[in-house]
This record gives sequence, structure tokens and C-alpha cells, in this order.
Amino acid sequence: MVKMMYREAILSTIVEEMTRDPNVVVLGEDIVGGMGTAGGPEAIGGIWSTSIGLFGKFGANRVIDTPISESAIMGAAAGLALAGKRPVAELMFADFIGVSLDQIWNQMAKFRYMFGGKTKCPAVIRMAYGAGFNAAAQHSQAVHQILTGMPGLKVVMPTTPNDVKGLLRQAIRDDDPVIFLEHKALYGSSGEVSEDLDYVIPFGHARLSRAGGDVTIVSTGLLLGRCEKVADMLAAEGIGCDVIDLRTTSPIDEEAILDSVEVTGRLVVVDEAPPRCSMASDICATVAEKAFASLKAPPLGVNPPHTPVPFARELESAYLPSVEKIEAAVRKVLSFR
Amino acid sequence: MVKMMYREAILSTIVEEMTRDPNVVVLGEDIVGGMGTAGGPEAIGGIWSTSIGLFGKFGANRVIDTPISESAIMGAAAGLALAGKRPVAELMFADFIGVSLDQIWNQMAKFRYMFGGKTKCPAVIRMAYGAGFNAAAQHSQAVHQILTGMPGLKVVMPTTPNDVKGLLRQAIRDDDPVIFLEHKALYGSSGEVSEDLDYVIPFGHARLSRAGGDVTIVSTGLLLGRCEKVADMLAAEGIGCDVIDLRTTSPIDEEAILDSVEVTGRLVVVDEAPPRCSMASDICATVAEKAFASLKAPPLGVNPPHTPVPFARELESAYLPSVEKIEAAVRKVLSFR
Amino acid sequence: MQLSREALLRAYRQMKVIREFEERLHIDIQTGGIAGFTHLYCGQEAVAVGVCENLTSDDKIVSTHRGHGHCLAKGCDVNGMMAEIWGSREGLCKGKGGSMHIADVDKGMMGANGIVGAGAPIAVGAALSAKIDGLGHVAIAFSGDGACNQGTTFEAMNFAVVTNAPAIFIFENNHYSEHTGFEYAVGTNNDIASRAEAFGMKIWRGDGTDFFSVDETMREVLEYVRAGHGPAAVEFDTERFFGHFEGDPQRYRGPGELDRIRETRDCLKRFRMSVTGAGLLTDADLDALDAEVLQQIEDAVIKAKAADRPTAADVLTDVYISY
Amino acid sequence: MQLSREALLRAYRQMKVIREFEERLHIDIQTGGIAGFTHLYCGQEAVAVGVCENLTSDDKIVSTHRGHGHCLAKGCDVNGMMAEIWGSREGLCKGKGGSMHIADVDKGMMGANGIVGAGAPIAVGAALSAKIDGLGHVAIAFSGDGACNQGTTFEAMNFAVVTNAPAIFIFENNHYSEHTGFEYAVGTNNDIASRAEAFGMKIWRGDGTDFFSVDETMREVLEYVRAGHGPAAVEFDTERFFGHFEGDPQRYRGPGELDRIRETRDCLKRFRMSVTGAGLLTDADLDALDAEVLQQIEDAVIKAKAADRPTAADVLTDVYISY
Ligand SMILES: Cc1ncc(C[n+]2csc(CCOP(=O)(O)OP(=O)(O)O)c2C)c(N)n1
Ligand SMILES: Cc1ncc(C[n+]2csc(CCOP(=O)(O)OP(=O)(O)O)c2C)c(N)n1
Ligand SMILES: [Mg+2]
Ligand SMILES: [Mg+2]
Repeated sequence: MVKMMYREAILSTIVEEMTRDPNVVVLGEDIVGGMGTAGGPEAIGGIWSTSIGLFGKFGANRVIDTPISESAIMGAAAGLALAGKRPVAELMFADFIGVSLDQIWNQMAKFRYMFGGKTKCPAVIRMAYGAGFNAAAQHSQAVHQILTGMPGLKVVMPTTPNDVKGLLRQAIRDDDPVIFLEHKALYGSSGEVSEDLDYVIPFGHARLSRAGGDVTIVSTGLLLGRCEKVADMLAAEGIGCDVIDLRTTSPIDEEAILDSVEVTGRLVVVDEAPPRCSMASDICATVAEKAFASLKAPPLGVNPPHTPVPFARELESAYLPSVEKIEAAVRKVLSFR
Repeated sequence: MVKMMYREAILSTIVEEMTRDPNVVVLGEDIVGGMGTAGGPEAIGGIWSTSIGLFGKFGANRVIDTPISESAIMGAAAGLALAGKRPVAELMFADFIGVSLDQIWNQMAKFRYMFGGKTKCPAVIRMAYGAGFNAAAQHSQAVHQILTGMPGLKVVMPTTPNDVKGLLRQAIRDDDPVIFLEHKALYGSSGEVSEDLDYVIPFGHARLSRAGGDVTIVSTGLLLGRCEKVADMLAAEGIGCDVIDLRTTSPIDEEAILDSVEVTGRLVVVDEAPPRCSMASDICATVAEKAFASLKAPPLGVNPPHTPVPFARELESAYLPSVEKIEAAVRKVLSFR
Repeated sequence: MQLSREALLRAYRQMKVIREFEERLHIDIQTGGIAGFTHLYCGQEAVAVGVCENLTSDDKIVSTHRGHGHCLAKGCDVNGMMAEIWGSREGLCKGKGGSMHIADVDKGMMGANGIVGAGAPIAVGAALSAKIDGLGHVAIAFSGDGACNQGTTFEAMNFAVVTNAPAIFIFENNHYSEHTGFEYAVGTNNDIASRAEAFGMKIWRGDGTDFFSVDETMREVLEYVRAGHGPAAVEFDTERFFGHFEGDPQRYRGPGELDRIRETRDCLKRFRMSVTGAGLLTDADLDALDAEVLQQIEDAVIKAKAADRPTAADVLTDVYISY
Repeated sequence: MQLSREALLRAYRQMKVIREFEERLHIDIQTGGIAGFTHLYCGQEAVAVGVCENLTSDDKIVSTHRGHGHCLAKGCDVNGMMAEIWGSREGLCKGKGGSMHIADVDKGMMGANGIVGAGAPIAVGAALSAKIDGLGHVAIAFSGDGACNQGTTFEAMNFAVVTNAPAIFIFENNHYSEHTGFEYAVGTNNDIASRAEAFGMKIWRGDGTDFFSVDETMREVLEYVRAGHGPAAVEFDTERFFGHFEGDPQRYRGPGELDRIRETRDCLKRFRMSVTGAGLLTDADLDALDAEVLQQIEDAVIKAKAADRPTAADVLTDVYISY
């Protein structure tokens, strides 16, 4: 194991996989930076610093800096994948699915099905998502609920650097199109990661980040850290929380959730997207249907309100589910009789 | 009251509102038809026949036939609305939000919020959605779950011609952006409609299409008809179904659903979109949270499977929730003890 | 360059297969046996065949909603296609895709596409793959005069220029997008090629109802693109003989328009006149092929009708490779 | 046409307000008082002001992520904008929008926009509204050299030509999109205007660091578009003095580039030289304005810092007019 940042785990995994497999190709806006300038290539290496040095190592054919044309980027990834390559495309902000959704949703996700199972589309679409930077309504959104609802896509949301390693490697080696959602506020977080060049985490396996037994909390991404804080606070009071990090929302590890709720009978799902047709409602509904008899309290979702993401610090803080709000929800389901 | 088809209710409401308010403007692909051809304008009047004769009545300034450029159509609607007009834009197929979502999601839906409540965007986006025509994966989708999850949008799904009249009129007069979802398989259906030129149905008010009291079935659009069939069959056995036609999914009439479930204790939601992060899971989760104590059985969603919409007749029939599947779900919740 | 007798026979056969495949569909659709939206390519055969006869199976094409011609020209199996359109389990896509989604990636046919304009970016991706491989392969995006107004098509052209991708944008100008004339919808003085040129590409123009014009144009284009000079665009002026979709009342046509184009702009008639006039092939040669093709189509229909139907269980397969 | 003394003073003042507004932001951002992504417009002031001084409040503009200059030039309140960028409840958008989403629709300013390329179609909509009204108003879309590669921008240009909308596409070519050079990303031989021309529009070019070049160009363009001749495009060559966003290391610049452009391509310096050289205004006139503007900005900052902060309850308002 070695310690590194979330963003470094992304970059190092890409380097390792590009080294291993000549079919791996990366593309995106400013992922090289400096193209066509006096400064020359490698002026930036991606605005999230997740492609620094790739151009020098692998050259212009496999490290493709693109114009601001997200539909064409996603479409090129689709075409590269159909033609036998393994593209890893960066959509700078997840919010930009607005200008490129067709290629993700109606093309990549559906090729295999529409073509009768006779082709594969091994594309990875990396996207930075989430709030926390006061980047306002068009640069802060969580989009996993939209993409999880789309058959044909796999959706991955790593929370820790080690999960980045295992899940991104799996994503690149996976033969289906994978959406890889990177939370902006986690890029700088660090942790121990596996150095095994074949370390993969299979999709559909949640991680139990806290084991308790009194209540089940399900989350992922940035808010998982807040859930863990709540769990740790409550542990001091002798209340045990199971905190489940989904890791992938499609496929989803229903078993891990149901197994926990069968023991706890109480569920809180903490989700960064607005409440309607959300991951929180998805999981609450699944549990209500499949663990009905075990439920001792109404399953609760904790989401931001049904509003766009606001700009100002005070507003964005109030928008995102806080430790306090999560704690209140957990206490509410615990106190329900 | 007068009898007309769903599509006629759309067209006549547009004519009435364009006559009443000179700010109402329509735009879309082939909504005139024949522009730039030997045949001349009005060759088609929209592929759904929902704009026949508008060009002749209201002229090229207010009836704008467009190139195949959905982003520009949605963007033009956004700009027209910001500039003081009331655009009614047609997106030929709801599936085409793939190429135009940004203008709907990141622009129209958010203007008012981002601009601090100092503007309005009274645009109506009409879209034909849904399966039933063997139009396969890219021309058959239900998208209400995607759009309902987007704060700032109102989402309307009329099932009957009369609801078309009242809801479309409300949509055109509403000062917020409204998504108006028309089910392809309903265009040819008919029913009595109000002739009152000011007949509007306020958003957020569901319609109780069958009153029973033993079980609550929630649906909308094409599948509502199947739910009614099931209700009528069960009525013959002395089982009473409340069948709730949502009419609008955002805002949603939670009260109507909760009131019914508080009596019945049993809920089935029938939804045309795939199950993950769907309207079915949204409603089941809401009910599990807010009517937990009343529930006598697990709330059940009935959705198509997590697959794209298939082409062949046998496949598409198996894909859509059938009367049999709905009936089975209803019997399942009824028999739960 | 003079084509060999074999090449001429093959080209004619390919065009004739498309024609008869679709004339037959046109009939069968009216009987109600075929479901879904079907867009017929009849009238444009010289483009698909003139382009694809100059490709290898390592070259890729991406097609449109009007894809039968491109699929057949690129080598998709006639029986598999007919079965697919009839919604059979034995269809090329197991009945899951239908007319608008026929593909055979192994043959370099990367899919018909129901989304207007979606193909061009996909073709650029395939072209970038070819560029990486460095073997001189190309990728072709077929687009209509309507699709040429879609943002994705424009982005793809700029993207291909910037990345020097061996992509070829073929614009089949059949004068209509659905019910609208290209003179209305294409702002550029009705000139699709010049607009592509302004994106920084070399362009060509050809007569899309004349196989020889398409063939000669494509030889030049392919030589240029295969040599690594970057992308290119070609506008072919052509005609569609049927409505936009089956059932279209075609009120946008001028009086006698259909008769005129069937008479003077039929690529099969023009081909026959050229080759018989020049003494390269005889009417008897072509008549024999005609008969063969008609029989082939008849067989394909019989097989398609008799083929296994898909079952409810089939809905669930082919979504993921692993889940 | 010769500008009046008042017009000259006003133009200078407007440019100076933008400049000082942003030079001050540049400082304040470093102290951490300002949250979010801020893109500074400094260097490009002559474009915003040269364009907007020729507009009325019935004309509309749609801006970009780099919107401060356009907003100020179109008449947005300095205090309201400063308060907004500081995230105050008294900001022009109540602290909900921030730098990238400033708007004042009543003034014809239809929004800065965080989505590159989103503005052009919106401007076409506003232009169609003006066309319906028939009073000769126009709508302007500001786009960068990067945004000009976005499909939405292309679609908007064709759409405007087809609908003969009084839209004007202003391309501010500041040579960079984020960290990438326009010579790389714009495939068209580095020529944005010609590509617009190929869409069927009349085009102009101007020096975007010279107020008088912009002003004269815009008079011609506006006369043409207001007369109903349809849309137009203008490419202004210009410079941005800061990084793409605050904090950008700007490794893409050549040695001495920033000094050189600050020296030779500063629109304020050039304006001062022109008007004092021609004896139209004196250094003293301009110095007085400079002092006034500095004070105005200082006041705005003081007010912004002292203004009410938004509260949690404010998150919930302004989503819908009625729900
Ligand atoms: C994104 C999108 N918009 C609209 C449509 C509906 N549609 C299908 S074909 C077509 C016309 C296409 O015209 P053109 O590109 O000229 O091709 P042609 O039909 O003439 O072959 C339209 C508008 C679609 N399928 N996809
Ligand atoms: C759709 C979209 N893609 C990418 C971005 C990220 N981004 C913001 S500004 C920018 C560069 C824009 O360049 P240009 O249009 O030249 O404007 P400038 O920054 O030079 O003013 C990019 C890539 C975005 N905000 N929206
Ligand atoms: Mg056409
Ligand atoms: Mg720029």
C-alpha cells in the first residue's frame, strides 16, 4: 500500500492501464493543455490534474486534446470503442451531459442491445461532479440518478483513493460503457492505495465503512464522510450505525443494503442530488418493497431541496445535507416506534 | 362539452391561446412542413398533426419551422421566453432531449433561480414520448423521471383529451417552464372536452379515475388505461381500486396519493420508464416515508425491465407493463398479510 | 479508371439488391406485416454502392435512419437484414434493433442510427482509431441534407480537422429532410459542401444518381484521406423515390416530380444505359442479374417470415456483457 | 462618424469601470473573500463597450462565463454586481447566481452563462422576439474562440440565417480557450469569421483592443441588421490580461507575452492616446474619470462586504413563480 491523493490515484491508474494496453486512449478538453500556444503542450494536464504527463508519455495519437465540443468528444469515445479501442474520455464537469447526453444515453448505452448483442462498447466517461466549490447551478450538480436510470450504463462513484484504483481499473477493463463520477471535493483527499497492478474492485459490491447494527446509512461520494462523522458521534453514545458506501449505483449492491436493514430495521439514504426520482428514493423504495417486514421505521432520504445549486457560501452550505441534518434523520428513524 | 381526439385537443388549445395572446409563438421541426419545396408551406402541420393550419392562420413570424437543430430550438424557446414571448416548442420525440437537454435543464429551468427571482421563462416544451409503435430504443422512451428530477421544471402528462385542454392551456399561461409530455399512443384517442376558453386545470392536482378503497394504483399516460382495465376487472370480483392519474409529476399531488393509501394501505405504482430512479420508486419512497403506519403491504412499482426499448412486436409487448403484470402486482399487494 | 467487368457486375448487383430489397419492403409494409418506422433509401443506391465498393472491411461506416442501402452496400447479410426488419429473432440484431438500428461491426458497419446527426461524431471516433492503427483505413459518416444542420455534425467536422482524423463526411443531398426543403433549412445558399469547406476540409461534389460519378469522386477522396491529409467532405446530389417514411403523403413534391426523377435520375437506369451504350455489359447480363436478385429477395422474405419470433425472455439479454 | 465629447467620456468611463472592477476583484479574490469560479474580462473592454454603447435597452445581449464586462457595458448596476460576486443577499441575483450568472433582463442583459456555447441559441430566440415585434431591435450573442467550436453555436448561426433573425454573433477571439490556443482548436485556418460567413451571413472583422474599431464596425453591422437583412457575425481580435480563471498559472503564454499585450494592446491606453492625440479629450479629463471610477469601485466593495448575507431560507425561494 502507498499513500496518494484521489486525483493521483486516477492519474496513476490511467498511466498503468495505458502502459499495459495500447488500446487505451484518453481524450478531453485541455487534458493536455497548451496545444496551439507559444507555451506548447502540457501546459495543464487536465483542469483536475488527472492527465499530467500523459501526452509526453503516450503521444498525440493516444492523448487527444479536443475542442469544446462535448457531443463530439462523447461521440468520438463511442466510435473509438466500437472500433476496438478503450477510450477514457473526460467530461470536464458532469453538468455538461446537458450538451452531450445523446451520445451517452442513446448511443453508447444502447449499441449492444440495439445491435443484438453482437458488439461491445468499452468506453469510460470520467466526469467531475458535485457541489462544495460555490460554482453555482451549472457547475455543481450530481447526476448519478439520471445516469443510473439509463439501462446499458454502469455508474461508478468512488469515495476513497483505493476505491478509485480498483474501480477505475475495472472500468477501463470492463467491456461495457462505464460512467466514472469523481467528486470535485475529493480530488485532494488522500489515503492508502493498493500497488497491485491488477487490483480491481468488481462492480456491484458496496463497502461497509462503519459497522454498527442499529441503523443503516447508505451514501457515497462526498457525503459519505459526513455519514461517517455522524456514525462516529453516535458510536460514542453507544448507537451503532452500518454505513454503506455504494461505490457503484448501477449495478447496485441490493444485498448489502437489504442484509443490513434486515438487522437494523432502520434506513437513512444520504444523497447529493435533489429528492425527486433520486438515488435516495430508489433505495428507499427497494427497501420498502424487499425488506418491508424488517422495517421498524419509515425509510428516510436526506437530499438537498428541490432547487438548483445556489452560489453563495451560506446558500450552498444550507443546500447540501449537513452533518446536522444527517444526524437528525438518523435520530428520527432511531426514535420511531 | 364536445368530443375530440387527444391530438385535436392539443391543436385547438394552441389555436385558442394563439388567438387570445399575440405573445404565443410556436416552433419546431416540420410543424409547418413544405417550407422551401415546390409543394409550399403546410405540407404536413407537424408529424403528430398538432399544428395543422397554424401557419396559414398566424403567419411565419409566429409559426416557425426550424432546421433539425434541437439545441437551437430549445435555446430559441428559452430566448423567446426571456424576451417576453410565450413559446410553445415541439420536440418531435422526447428521446431528443439527448441532443438538447442543456437548454432545458441548465438554462430554462434555472434562469429564475440563478438570476435571483428577477425573471420568468414561460416556455412550454411539448414532446411525444412512449412506446407502443415498435419504434425501438431511440424513439420510444419515457423521460418524465429525468425531467421531474430537475428543479425549476414543471412536468405535465395528460392522459385524456379533456386533461390536454385544461393542462395545455394552463401550461401556456403558466409563467414557469413546463414540459408537456404527450403519449404517442394517445394522440388518436378521443373523449369529451370542455369548450370553455378559460378552462384550466391547475398543476399538482391528480384525478381519481376509479374509486375503490381496497388498493391504490397510481399511474399516468398510456398505462393508466391498463390500470383502469385491471380496476374494472377486480371491481367485478368486489375488489375496489383507487386509480389515480397523476396528471402532473412535478408538482406532484402527494396529498391525493397519501389520502388514498391511508385508506387502502396498499400501493401499486405503474410506470412506463425503467425501474431505477423512476417515478415508481419516487412515489413508493414517498409513501413508505409519509404513510408508513398505514401501509399493510410493501409498496410495489411496476416498470419495464432495466433494458432499452426493444423493436419487435413480441419484445415491445413484453417490455411494457401489461394488464396481466399490473393485475398480478395488485393481487400481490392485496394478498400480503 | 476503367472498372473491370466483374466490378461493374458487382456494383450493379449491389445497387439492384438495395432497390429490390426496398421495393419489396414498400409492398410488404402496406400489408402490415412489418412494424415500426421504415425509411426507404431507393433512389440513392449509387451513393451507398459507389462509396462502399471503394472500401475494405477495415474501413468503417456510420449510417442514418435511412440505413438499408449503406448496410447492404457494406456487406450486411440480406437475409439477416430482412429478418431484422420483420422483427425476427434470427435478424441481424435479434429483432431488438429493427430498420433504424441495423449494424454489423465486424463488417465495418457501425450502425444505422435513429438520431439525426449522431453518426458523424461516432465516425470521427472510428477515424481516430484508424489513425492510431496507422494502416490507412478511413471512417465514413453518411449524413443527409437535414442532418447537416445538427450541431453534432458541425462539431464532428471541426473535431476531425483539429485531430487530422481520416474521416469522410458524405452528405447525401436528397433535397428534403422529412417534409422540408433543403433550400429552406440549409442557410448556406443551398450549398452543403462549401460550409464543410469552411471548416477547413477539402471538399468534393458529385452526382449521386450516377454510379460512375460517385465512384470516381470516391477514388480521389479516398486517395487523399488514406494518405493522411486529414478529413474530407463530399456532397452528392441525389433523389429519394419514396416518402420520408412509409405512409408519407408527400405533399411537398412538385407536380410530376416523382415521375421525372424516376425517369431521369434513376441510378440503375443510368448505369444500364452507360454500360450497355459503351458495350461494357449487355442487357442480357443485367437482366440475368435482375432475375437473380429478385429471387434472392423473395427468398429472404420467405425466410424472414418463417424465422423464429423473439420471446419475452429475449427482452432481458444483451443489455450488458457482465453486470 | 465623429463621437461627441459626452459619448467619448461615457465610453471611456464604461471601459474603465470594467477594468477597475476586475483589477479589484483580482486582488480581493486572492484574499479569499470571494467564492467560486471567477473569469476576468480585463483586456477585452473595448468589445463589450464598443458593442453595447451602440445598443438600446430594448436590444438584448447574451453573455458567457466571462460576463462582467458585458453586464457592466449593458448597464447592470455596479454595486449589485459587486455584491453578487461577493455572494450577498443584496446582489443582483440575491447571491444565488454569482459571477457566472449575472443578469438583468430589464436592461436587456439576458445572462452570463456557465455553459460554453449556450448563449448563441438563446440570443437567436431573443432575436426572433425582436423580429416579431418589428421595431428594429437586435439580439447579440457574445462567444469566445473556444465557444465557436460548440455545436450549439453552429446550430444557432444556421437557425438565424434560416429564420432571418436579427441576431449578431460577436466572436471575441482572445486566442485561448482555457489553456488551449485557438490555432489548435479552430480548424478553419484560424479564421472564425469565414466559418460564420459560410453559414450564409454577412461578416465583419475588427480590432477588439481598439474602441474606435469596434464602434465603427458595430455601427455598420447594426445598420445592416436593424434594416432586416438578417443575422451577421463579427470577429474581434482581442486579448485577455489575466488567466482563464483566477489562479491559472498561464503556462501556455509565450515569454513576455503578458507584458507585450498590456503595453501595446491595452484598449484604455489606446483610447487615451487616440483622443488626447486628436485633441478630443485631455489627460486631465480622463484622469478625473479614473479617480471617480476608482472611488465608485471602492464604494461598491465596501457596500458588498457590508451587505446582508443570504440565509438558509433563501435557498428555497425563486425556483418557481407558482408551484
Ligand atoms: C435528433 C433528431 N431530430 C429529428 C429526428 C426526426 N427525423 C428523422 S429523419 C429526419 C429528416 C432527416 O433528413 P435528412 O438528414 O435530409 O435525411 P433523409 O431523411 O433525407 O435521408 C428527421 C427530422 C431524429 N430522428 N433525430
Ligand atoms: C459546455 C462547456 N464546456 C466546457 C466548459 C469549461 N470551460 C469554461 S470556459 C472554457 C473556455 C472558453 O473559451 P472561449 O470561448 O475562448 O472563452 P474565453 O474563456 O476565452 O473568454 C471552457 C472550456 C464549460 N463551461 N461549458
Ligand atoms: Mg434529406
Ligand atoms: Mg477565448
